[in-house]
Amino acid sequence: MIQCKVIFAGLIKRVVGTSEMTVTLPAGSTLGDLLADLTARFGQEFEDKILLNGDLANHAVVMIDGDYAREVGGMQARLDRQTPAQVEIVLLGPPLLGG
Amino acid sequence: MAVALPMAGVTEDVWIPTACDMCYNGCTVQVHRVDGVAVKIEGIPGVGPNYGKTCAKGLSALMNVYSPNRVQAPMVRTNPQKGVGVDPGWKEISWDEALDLFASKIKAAMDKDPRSILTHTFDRYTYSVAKAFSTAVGSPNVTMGSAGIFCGNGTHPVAFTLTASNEIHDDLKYCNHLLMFGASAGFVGGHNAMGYSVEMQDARQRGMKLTVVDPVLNYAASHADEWIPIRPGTDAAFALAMMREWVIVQDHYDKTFLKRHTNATYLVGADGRYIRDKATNKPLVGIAATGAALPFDQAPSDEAALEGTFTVDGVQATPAFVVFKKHLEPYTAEYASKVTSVPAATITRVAHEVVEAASIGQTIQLEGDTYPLRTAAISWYRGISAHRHAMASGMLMGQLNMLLGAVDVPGGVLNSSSMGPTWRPNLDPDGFIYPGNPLAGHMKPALPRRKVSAPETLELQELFPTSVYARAMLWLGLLEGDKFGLPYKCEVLVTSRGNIMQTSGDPDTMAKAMKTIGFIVSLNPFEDETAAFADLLLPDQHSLERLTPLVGNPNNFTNAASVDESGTWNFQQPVVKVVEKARNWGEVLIDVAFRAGIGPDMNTALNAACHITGEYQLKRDQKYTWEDFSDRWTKSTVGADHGLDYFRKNGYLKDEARLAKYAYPLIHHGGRVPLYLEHFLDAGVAVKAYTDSRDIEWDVSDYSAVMDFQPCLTEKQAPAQFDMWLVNQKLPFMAGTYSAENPLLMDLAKRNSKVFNIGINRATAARKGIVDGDEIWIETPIGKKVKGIARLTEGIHPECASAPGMFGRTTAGNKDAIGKDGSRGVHFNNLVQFTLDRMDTVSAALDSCVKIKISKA
Amino acid sequence: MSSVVNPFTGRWIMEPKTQNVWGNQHATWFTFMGVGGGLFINRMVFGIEMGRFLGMTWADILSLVLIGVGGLILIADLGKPLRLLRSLLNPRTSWISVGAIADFTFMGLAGLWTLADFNVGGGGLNLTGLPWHGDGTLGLVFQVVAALAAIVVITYPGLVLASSPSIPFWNSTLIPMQFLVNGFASGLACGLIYAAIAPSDVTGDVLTGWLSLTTGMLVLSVFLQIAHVLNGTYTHVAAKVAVRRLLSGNLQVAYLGGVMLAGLVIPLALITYALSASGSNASMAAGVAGALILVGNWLSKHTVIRAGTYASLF
Amino acid sequence: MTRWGMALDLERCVGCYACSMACKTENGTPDGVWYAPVYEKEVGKYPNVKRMFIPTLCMHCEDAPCLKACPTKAIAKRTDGIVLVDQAKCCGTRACVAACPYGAMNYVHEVQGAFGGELIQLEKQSFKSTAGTVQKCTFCSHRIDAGKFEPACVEVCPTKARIFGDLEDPGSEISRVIRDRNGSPARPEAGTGPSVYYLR
Repeated sequence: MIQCKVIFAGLIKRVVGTSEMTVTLPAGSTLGDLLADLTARFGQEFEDKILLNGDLANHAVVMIDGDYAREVGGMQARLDRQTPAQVEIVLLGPPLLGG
Repeated sequence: MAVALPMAGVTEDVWIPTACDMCYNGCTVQVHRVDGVAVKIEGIPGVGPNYGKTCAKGLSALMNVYSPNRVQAPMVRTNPQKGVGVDPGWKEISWDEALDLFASKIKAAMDKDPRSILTHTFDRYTYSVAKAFSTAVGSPNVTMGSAGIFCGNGTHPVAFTLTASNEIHDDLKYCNHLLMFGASAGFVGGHNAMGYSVEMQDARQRGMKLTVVDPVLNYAASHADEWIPIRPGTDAAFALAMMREWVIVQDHYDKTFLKRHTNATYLVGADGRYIRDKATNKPLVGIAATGAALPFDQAPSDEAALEGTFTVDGVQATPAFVVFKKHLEPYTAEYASKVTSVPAATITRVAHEVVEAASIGQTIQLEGDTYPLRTAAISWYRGISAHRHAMASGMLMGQLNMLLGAVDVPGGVLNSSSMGPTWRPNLDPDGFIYPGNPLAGHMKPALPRRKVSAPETLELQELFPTSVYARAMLWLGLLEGDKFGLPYKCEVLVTSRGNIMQTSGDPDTMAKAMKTIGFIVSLNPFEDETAAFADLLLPDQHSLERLTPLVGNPNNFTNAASVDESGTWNFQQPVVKVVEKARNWGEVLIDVAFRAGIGPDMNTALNAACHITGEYQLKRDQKYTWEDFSDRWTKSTVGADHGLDYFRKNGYLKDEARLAKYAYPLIHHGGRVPLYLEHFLDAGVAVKAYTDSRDIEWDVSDYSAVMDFQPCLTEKQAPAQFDMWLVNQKLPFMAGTYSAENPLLMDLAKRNSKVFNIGINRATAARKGIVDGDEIWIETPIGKKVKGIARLTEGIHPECASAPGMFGRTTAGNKDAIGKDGSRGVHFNNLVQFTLDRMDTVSAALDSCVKIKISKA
Repeated sequence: MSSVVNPFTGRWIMEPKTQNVWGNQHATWFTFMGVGGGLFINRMVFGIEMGRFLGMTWADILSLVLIGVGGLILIADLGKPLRLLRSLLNPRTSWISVGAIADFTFMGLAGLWTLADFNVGGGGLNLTGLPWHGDGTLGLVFQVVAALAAIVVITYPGLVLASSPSIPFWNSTLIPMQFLVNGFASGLACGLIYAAIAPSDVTGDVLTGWLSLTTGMLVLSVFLQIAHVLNGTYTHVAAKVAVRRLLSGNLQVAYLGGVMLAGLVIPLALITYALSASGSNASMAAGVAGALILVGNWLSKHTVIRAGTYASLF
Repeated sequence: MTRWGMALDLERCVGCYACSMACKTENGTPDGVWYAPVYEKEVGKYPNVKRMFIPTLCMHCEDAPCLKACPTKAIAKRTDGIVLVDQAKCCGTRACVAACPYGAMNYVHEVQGAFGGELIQLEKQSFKSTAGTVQKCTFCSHRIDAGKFEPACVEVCPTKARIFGDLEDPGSEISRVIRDRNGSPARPEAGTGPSVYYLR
């Protein structure tokens, strides 16, 4: 089994109602499995906010042990590089820049 | 601090590298400091993005930092009454008192509803800290303010459509004929102003032809081979007529590009939607030879049909190009001439010249690859974007380039931020490109398709699935949020480096909106119109007093360099300390976050917003100094050996040279761009469904797959005696309202005869009996009446009058900038009608068509 | 005066620019020096003494006072008055330098020569014993050199204007000639005014002589004004602008009304009348004519200065 | 010998005032004094009209009328052709302001700061003005003497509209560009032999 310490920041906190929780998953689970587990717990709104067409939405930033999920495999990122794995899920405000 | 301030009497003579921010291009400059006093600013020869060149604003920045009119200490409002020109009754308090008050208001708002906190800044470099702050408090509301009311609505969405980056620029290295609508890019204006001006002049000297379409003889038009005066808000008709010339009359356009890189060949049914393959759900294309229909990615593109009809499972379908071509038919040159006032012969001639110059079919060898060579391009900016149908006009401009095949190829319009390892865009399931560069993920592209949902943001962003932002709607969210289902009122506005009261639409409407906000904090070097509505005014550091990491960044549109040039990283370091109590507003927000008890979330949000990874990440339970945070951010982004110490010594870092494949990625990414905007159809249906559910009147007619010309509402509604248009244009030596605090720039404006007055066509003035220098009344149909000073010119459309820049100030640190009688210019925005029917419900642009009546005062 | 004077950089538009470097102080000291110079030479050549005071002729006294006061106005108008003496250093190319030297020479020599007439009478201070008194060889030398200096004093302000390649309307030899003629005319005018004040002192035929001399000067002056206006109309567009301002612009009243009508035409008419009339009528008419000539002289300096227009570079 | 000169390319100048500002901050000129203004002129009738931007500065004339008109010899020409005013000698007659056909001469009656009233710290340190005297463009002689052979206005121009160099060196860029584009001075009829040529 894999221990995951999940930290929520930003807009997603209103959906999950907490800023931190621990989730245990079967060995070999990926980020996709963790997010599916959280969707089961918190409902479709969780997935709508974090995913878009099955991949991480632009302004959803997920970090696994300090690395960007996108840069370490995205949805297939492994969660067993460090025990317990620290997963930070941050939903940024709308990304606005430029004139 | 890097270069320590000398003790008194110690003779010192140093040049300190830093970055300017008198506009938002962030040029690399060096400041000459003698005995502790900064005496001169210069560029650094050869160093990008400005290659050693600095404009009048950058050169005069010392007059802003040393201005005696600066806010000297934190101040709290004592007069509860708020209004334009109302004295706030400032009382000085200590920083601790101020920040405790600030933090208490943030905590109260978070308890009520975290989304009720709105953070605003137009400071492009420290912007990520504002985004982190709003994320930390749990609010979706962070905005660049009024920018976007006029400028980017018809540009950024189109740039994403064409190049999957938020900005485009023209390839002046190979272009032979540039047709420019409503812009002065390359004439010390616009993005990468200085670098682009160097390239523009070289191109002009090389013989590149320049044609400028604009109601005013602006700085580009005065140097163009041809200036084509046009009636405001009618550029779309001009573009449609040109496309009709190419597609229907001359049959001269880039069919290969359409087949390989657009959805022109995708089959659509009677309802305008793609016909999709049952198995793969991919849009189908028709093969002319066999009459068969195959998924687009399984058919050889060149054999896909642009014309003809096909039947798929008994359903009649035609290539999207057939619909596109048919919709061009009514736009004859004669029709367009009637609408635009441009002679029909001129429209057809320009269409012919541009398509000839495009050399469709030609190729060029660069760095071992063969690229299509299209030596003509169409560019545009705020002139066509500040209108009721900005999205339509913008898309048509993009489509002109598509028909020439001049997209992300030598000579055409190019992306601005695909650099380095993440340059290649991604492809969505239907084959269309969208940003692959995470750093460029700072705007929302229309594809992959976004869902419409109940608004959670004050700017009602959720009702704009095809726009990149919806900033102009801020006032509507503040005043009528509940009508749209917004479950909260705005409790706290944190605003810095941006004067939304003066740069939005009509200030009276904005004043009403600002008064709905519980508590406003303005972090500001000067007391401007927005600060006059604040409850707490905090002295902000000037750019020459503050440390700001990563101002210039090669992936940013202000670094748009041509091939074999490279982007430049630069930063701001403190050169002088003038206002003792001034603090860096980014650092203040972090301080307030910790005081409000959300420090850990702030650190996590900073890691996310600033893309800080690995060992450099801020630990949740620690409080970092601004310098430590800046160093970590810099190293995480540019590399371990390029932290603050490197930048303090060298000031800038030249990035790798831009390879041909980064500059011209079309043939490498092989993705497609939507000529036919099928995704607009469903977006419109979704928006209508939501607005109908709340019985809100919301025009969705512009959500169509093909873009038509519609006149601005102003045109239809204005009574006859309002027979002229007021137009606004920018100046190379003034930007926003900040430069009016600078007496040297104001001096230039006074001596330049075309700033603090109203430009009127000489013949029109004669008809109205107005003589040069006359005081005149300017009245609008909604009852606004302001005084101005007439200045006659040949360089403006006879039906137009010009009120340039951002003047007619009511509150400013520099009292010389305030002039009611028009002697310090007319505030154009004040005459813009700021109502929902004047807004583009697709791109959120505010229509800046203003009908006026002028008469001798 | 504004804190910075540069006629070009008010409005950054490429157009002919009105000069704002010199104003009425200059018109005044130009006139004073012209009249002063004219008085001295007329006294020397035509013996117009205008009576004596303590042995010295009023003509000499007035000439010294006028040029002295003119000099003071000039000095007061300088940016750095204490550096006055430096203005003597560049006579080779600067007419102001030449003028400054002439001013000092005249004040010195004419002053000394006039002093040599000083005689309180009745055993009081009497300097007539000085070696250069009266028309002795030394006396004549003093007077001749002073007279030459006076001619320069009358003319150099005109030469300063004429030497400006920048302002086409000024850049004409007609201006120094106008200054010279106006100088003499004004000297004579003082005589005519004296004739009105002390008619007994000026006999009929002396007055007639002065009147005919003045007529000559006025006719010459009219000719020079017309020539200058015509010259301006056809030489350079900036000169045309100046002429238009004189004839129909903001200087029309001062020029047509003041310089031409009051300063030249009316005095000519009055003098013609005075030549035919006799007794107090003649001297009264002559006196009025003289006064008008003086006013006309100031206005001609004022209008030529104000009308100065720089040529546009493009 | 060297004779410094400048060529101003009217096809490239876009009227952005960068040169005017670079000059003002380089030379620390008081309020109201601009050594390098850029004038504008509309040419033609609607719609065939152009806005012509014309940069100007002191032309450092071969036969300088200011030098000739000055009574105090405060104005002198260096061997390299640069005409300079010595504010210690000038007595403020303003004859030079009147004589200069190019509006290059500024008479400073009072030294004022940009914010009106008292000078700010930056101005106290950088102003080099004496009330009651004249001052003008020096072709940035202090930069040339320090080996930086490019005045501030030339270095900053974003469109390369200002070319500086030795007129007496036929091989120099400025000589070549004047020949190729048959550059000519403004107001040649004034006969002052300017060192600044315009490329039209």
